[in-house]
Amino acid sequence: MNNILKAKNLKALIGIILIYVIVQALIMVGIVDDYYQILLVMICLNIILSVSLNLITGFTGQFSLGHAGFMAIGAYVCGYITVTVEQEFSFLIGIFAGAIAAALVGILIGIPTLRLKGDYLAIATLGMAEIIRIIILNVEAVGGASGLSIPQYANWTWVYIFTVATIVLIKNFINSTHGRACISIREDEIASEAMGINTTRYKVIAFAIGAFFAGVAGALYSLYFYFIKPDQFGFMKSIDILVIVVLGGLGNIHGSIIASILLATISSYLQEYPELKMVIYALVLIVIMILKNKDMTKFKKFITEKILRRQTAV
Amino acid sequence: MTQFLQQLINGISLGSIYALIALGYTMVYGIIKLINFAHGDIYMLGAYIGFVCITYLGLGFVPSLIISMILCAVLGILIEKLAYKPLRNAARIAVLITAIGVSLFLEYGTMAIVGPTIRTFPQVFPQSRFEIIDGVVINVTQIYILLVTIVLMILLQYIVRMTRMGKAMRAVSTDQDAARLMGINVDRTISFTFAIGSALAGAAGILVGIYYNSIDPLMGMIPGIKAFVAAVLGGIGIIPGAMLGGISIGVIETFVSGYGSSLYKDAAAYAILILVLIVKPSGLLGKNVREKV
Amino acid sequence: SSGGGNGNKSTGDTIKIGLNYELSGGVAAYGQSSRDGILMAFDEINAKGGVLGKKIEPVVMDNSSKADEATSVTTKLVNKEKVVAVLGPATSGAFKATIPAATKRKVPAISSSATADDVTVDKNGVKEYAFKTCFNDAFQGTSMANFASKTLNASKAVILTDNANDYSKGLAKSFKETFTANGGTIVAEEAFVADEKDFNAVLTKIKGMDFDVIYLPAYYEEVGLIIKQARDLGIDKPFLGGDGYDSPELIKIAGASALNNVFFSNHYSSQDTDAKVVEFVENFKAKYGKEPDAFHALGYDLGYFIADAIERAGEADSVKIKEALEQTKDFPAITGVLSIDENHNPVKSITIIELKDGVQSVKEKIEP
Amino acid sequence: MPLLTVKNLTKSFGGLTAVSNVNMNIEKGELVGLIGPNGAGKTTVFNLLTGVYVPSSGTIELNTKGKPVVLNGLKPYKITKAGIARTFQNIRLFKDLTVLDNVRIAIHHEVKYGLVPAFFRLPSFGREEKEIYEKALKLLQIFRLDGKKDELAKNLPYGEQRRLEIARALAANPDLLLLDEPAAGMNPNETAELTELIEWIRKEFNVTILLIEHDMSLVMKICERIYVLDYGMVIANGVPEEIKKNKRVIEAYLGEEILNA
Amino acid sequence: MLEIKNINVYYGVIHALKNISLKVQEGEIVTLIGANGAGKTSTLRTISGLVKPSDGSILLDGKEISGINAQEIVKMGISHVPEGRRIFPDMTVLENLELGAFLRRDKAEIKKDMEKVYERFPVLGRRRKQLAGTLSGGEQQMLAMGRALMSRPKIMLLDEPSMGLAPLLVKEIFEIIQDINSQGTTILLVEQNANMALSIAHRAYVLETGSIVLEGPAKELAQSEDIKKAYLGG
Ligand SMILES: Nc1ncnc2c1ncn2[C@@H]1O[C@H](COP(=O)(O)OP(=O)(O)OP(=O)(O)O)[C@@H](O)[C@H]1O
Ligand SMILES: Nc1ncnc2c1ncn2[C@@H]1O[C@H](COP(=O)(O)OP(=O)(O)OP(=O)(O)O)[C@@H](O)[C@H]1O
Ligand SMILES: [Mg+2]
Ligand SMILES: [Mg+2]
Repeated sequence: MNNILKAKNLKALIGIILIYVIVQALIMVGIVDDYYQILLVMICLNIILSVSLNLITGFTGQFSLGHAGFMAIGAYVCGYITVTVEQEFSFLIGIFAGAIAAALVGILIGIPTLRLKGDYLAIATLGMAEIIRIIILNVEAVGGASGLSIPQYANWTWVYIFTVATIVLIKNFINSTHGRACISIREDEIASEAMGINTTRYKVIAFAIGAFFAGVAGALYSLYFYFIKPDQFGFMKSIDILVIVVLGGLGNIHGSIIASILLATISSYLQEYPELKMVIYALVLIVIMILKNKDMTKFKKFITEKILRRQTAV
Repeated sequence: MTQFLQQLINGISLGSIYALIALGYTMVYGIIKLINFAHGDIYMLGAYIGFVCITYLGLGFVPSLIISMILCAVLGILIEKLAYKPLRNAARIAVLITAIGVSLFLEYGTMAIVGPTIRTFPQVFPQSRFEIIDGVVINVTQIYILLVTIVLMILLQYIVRMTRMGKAMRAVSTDQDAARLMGINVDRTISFTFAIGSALAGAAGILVGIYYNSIDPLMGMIPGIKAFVAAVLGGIGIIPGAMLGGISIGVIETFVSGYGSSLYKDAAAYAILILVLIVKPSGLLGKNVREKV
Repeated sequence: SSGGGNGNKSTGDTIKIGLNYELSGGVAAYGQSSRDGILMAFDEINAKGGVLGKKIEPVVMDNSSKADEATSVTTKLVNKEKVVAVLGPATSGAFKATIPAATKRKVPAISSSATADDVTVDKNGVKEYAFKTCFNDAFQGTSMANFASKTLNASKAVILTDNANDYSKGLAKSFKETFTANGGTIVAEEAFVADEKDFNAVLTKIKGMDFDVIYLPAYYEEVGLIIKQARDLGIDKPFLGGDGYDSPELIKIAGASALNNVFFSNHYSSQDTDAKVVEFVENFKAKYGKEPDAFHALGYDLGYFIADAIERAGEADSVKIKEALEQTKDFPAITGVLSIDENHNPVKSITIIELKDGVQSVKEKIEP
Repeated sequence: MPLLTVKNLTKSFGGLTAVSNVNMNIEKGELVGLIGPNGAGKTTVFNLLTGVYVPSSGTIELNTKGKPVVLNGLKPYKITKAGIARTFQNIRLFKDLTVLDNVRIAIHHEVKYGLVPAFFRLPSFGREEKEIYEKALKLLQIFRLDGKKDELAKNLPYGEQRRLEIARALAANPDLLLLDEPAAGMNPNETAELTELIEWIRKEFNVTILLIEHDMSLVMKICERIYVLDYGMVIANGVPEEIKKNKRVIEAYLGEEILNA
Repeated sequence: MLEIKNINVYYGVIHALKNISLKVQEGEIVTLIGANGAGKTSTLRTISGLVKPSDGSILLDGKEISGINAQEIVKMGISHVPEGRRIFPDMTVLENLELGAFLRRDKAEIKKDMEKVYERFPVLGRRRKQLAGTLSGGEQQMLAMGRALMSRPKIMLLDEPSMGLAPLLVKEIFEIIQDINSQGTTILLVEQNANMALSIAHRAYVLETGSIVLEGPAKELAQSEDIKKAYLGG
């Protein structure tokens, strides 16, 4: 078993490095220009956000509509530190400070609210994110409504490193006994508790880890896009992340990655159709959701009828 | 004291608007457990339909109201059939995402047709206001809205509790298959629910359009969320809860603005919501059912 | 193509100009209005033969009212579309977020409505490729504060701002500084958040205070509702504001009877009898079927403004255009004659407009 | 000293007293039945023992290592750690997880490695995961489920789901195992098989078992002692022979004397 | 009266019913026995229209009913007491019974039928106003049967009515089934408790992994050694 794991790990490692080398080469020859780099960074940030939300909502089953709130904390704490400290690599301190601050807030808010179920939890987390945003809006030290400008420290390489780290760490977590404990809460909270799992603790852990990486994404966002404003972290941002998670599949990390790429690509194409952009986006969303639900059973039936039958014939 | 009374009136009238929208929200939720994000946008369309009726067709208030309610009901049924029905057996969160899609579609579809700028509603009611006691004023439209909300709440409660259709709705809400076995047409019942919920949104749209006399394609977003919050605060799925939740949010916001800082009124409303949920996890009027094991 | 670079040149038979606007999302109304104004100007210019003998080819993209998308759009416009200038976004935050991308490519970015004082300058000095054609927030706030103290003899003011809006907060800040410097007191600073419709709570609170004027720097959507609701509650003190009031919708929302004792600072008056203004208003109505608001007018001017700079640059070369922009002197816009100062801000006169039963009249004109 | 001592256990829901003044002792190694009419409060007793409900009054003591631990008011997971595991009246497996994972989750509380080794796959992670895997596999082999370890629990036939639920409960290493109607929905043949399995488990795992069941063929055959509940109260307690003949039990529950079950 | 011909049912990839055919004559009690997952519930759900067969036909009094919606099938006289009772827990006993008569408009007759149900199940009569969810298991089973009777069915489909019931109640339920049958309602009964089912049924079918493997008079099957070995624990 261990050997298989290692072979798989090696393959993944080669893949990760290969992607980086290829992109870097394309940047060098100018095929990937500034614009594509922004697109890549957006995709990576969405991956971090959706994978971390997937841990909370997809794996642990806690419906959260407040991910943008954690992102905001990461972005602002990091931005503020980077601007005030102004030393080389202060931005790295900023990223970790932002992530830890987000995780702390996650724990603080998670302990009382995670008793709530389903839609009630969703609305409580939405409220929490709004409270965070409103507080930031009123803190003049970080610019309030007019926003905060930050030197651009992060580049595509940094963002890529953090994205890979996020995916690897969260995957490792999920495939451990702690991850299984989280998943069991999603499956059946009562049974999970009866099997000896401290469900409150694991919900808070999942929430904190999710918040931590949302904080990382927020921090990187502030460092790459060098300008942050409270309204970038509103309710719709949380929804955007949730859309990616559901589109890619709850509890499916690869799905989140693919959906991040897909949605970023779609919306970059749509920039050129300003008037109908959102209408098309909305339609695409509805149609994908319907097809996703519908064709699965048909698809499976197709496989059994066409492929399995063929097997028996052979 | 004068100021306190005036603020109370302000709070109740703002709250009755939230309640009016929350009624439809809660009703749809109560039956199919769907947070219908598009509800706020149907409210917006209700306002636009009313606007067209009054401004371009020159109709009076009552016919405009009826047309708006009917068209919204039809639209509600259509949305349900096209977007939600194919997902009847899907995970609830998937339907939620579809509802968000529908919401965006309505918002930006409307924007593509009428443009993003606001339109102003003509004055249909006389702009009269009473001075109840010295310095405390109340607007006629405010009274209308409050009355309409109360009447609709009672009517809805009657429909759901007393009528045959209401029984069917409740049966469908607990167990669709069992309801089918009773001979209940589940699809029709759900359509009916959407029709009523959307008609309510339409009514709300036109009333609020008249009250504030400015409408725009994104006007449904914030009241939609506030109404949702109100419904949850009162206990989602419970009709009087929507009323209670709506009025509470309105009064909280008003008093926080009036006596504290208006900067934190939304934050205060959310904070109170969270506090209430921590004490009563299923809202003010919600029953605290623990799953029977 | 080479990254970074020495600016973009239009070598074909058209001149590409990028438009990066808020066409969807929360402030789509401002973005779409600006775009309509600009496109109208371009149409007129192209109809008259274009610039340097070439037609202007606008490349319009949507930034969804999001700052990061705005960055991405400008990057796309300067790198992929190779435009020689980017117009927009309309709001200060989004505009700020695009400037580094434009600067890196040496392409000028110009906004006709990003009013924040610091969009074109920061602590490192003037941003080489950023320009704006609208007032600084400070200029409007100061002018109105002086008007309040000197013309209206007010000594006590209430400030009511849109807390989520940096334009509103910027104006309020400078109003407060000047008003208190003039010896006045700020009785209270209240706030609301855009997109609300019910302001009775905060107005009831204000009603109970002792003051001479209310300074309400905000956009007409909220201003209309606030003034209407204030008058309904029995507040009849003067309302003062800025160019955000300038829209034909204001009178429809608030109702003519509420719009008395209202003053605001503006670039021009749409009731102006100046032939150019009259012609613009008429052409606009013919084209779009409605009356223009401030964003339309400012956008329209921006269209001519960039064309003028290209003409003077003598070549559709972004670096040269930037140089020409810096040289702008006494450009005759319909929203007032303007020159560009060393901070890439416009120097133009401000007009104070009074509303009587909703009808505009020029109360004062203040030269910079 | 008994393994489990229940004193004056009471639970009310609003006006209804579902369990009222129940006293119960279970010795180590016993196999005890809990029977009674529908709604008598049997499942509620289980829910009280496992912390799903908090008792209105009374005490529950578990005595595993010579020192009694008071269980009332403890969270379910703590009770599981203290040594009680259960199955549910309506099967509550982790339906969308594999058979293997169902069992591995129940081993969770024995795992010592923390979050950091999990994130970074430190050696302790690998070592312990291997142990968990082997332990789970052994259990599955015992229950003849090892061949299906990678199937989703929901795809197992009903009987195997019941077995998996018991295996999962045993994975939590209990001293006391609570089974709630393990034979429900089984035909007489399957029930007979299950009866044997339960007896065998007791020996093999050295656990004490308390079981609720309406199928008298199973109860009378393997239970050494039986408690009978009616309206939340213990109306009888004794060996099967006594219970079968008890008038009150016959009246309230059995309907007629069962002579040869 | 009810005839099923060669139906097949799939749940996604699972082939749950394979070419099932069976018949129920007027006035009969027919029982369907089989191990867990054999497809008993699926058969009933297919008859009452909750599941659509991929092919085959279902005839009620010679009329094709496969493909018709569940609510229409109720109208035609089939009523289904589902596995797990599926009463409406948040409604009162009375409201549950009213829903049973949802399709009927004859108020007076409904009232009469309701009295009959109360007569047959006196517990329900005493608990009219109680929320159904708070009834005990046996009471809920009675409510489910009473509710099904309210539609005045010609034929009743019962899915494991004795599951989870105390021995006393098991006996009672089977007596009630016989009684309902003797008053003219045809019954198709699915049971795990094969002993009891065979003892009251006229005819029986044995289902194994989706196919019918045996059929015949109930008395005969009860004597069959194979059946005894496989299902009767003997
Ligand atoms: N959470 C709850 N809220 C209200 N009443 C409850 C709750 N849980 C159980 N009850 C009631 O307590 C009583 C005992 O229920 P319990 O489930 O313990 O019965 P039981 O003996 O297990 O019956 P069965 O053999 O039918 O499973 C019943 O009347 C039941 O309705
Ligand atoms: N909704 C469903 N989706 C997928 N598979 C299903 C579904 N319902 C039943 N099945 C499968 O179809 C087969 C037949 O199930 P069915 O419920 O009809 O059996 P049954 O004879 O009633 O069993 P039991 O005695 O357990 O009630 C089983 O393999 C079951 O797992
Ligand atoms: Mg029980
Ligand atoms: Mg079954």
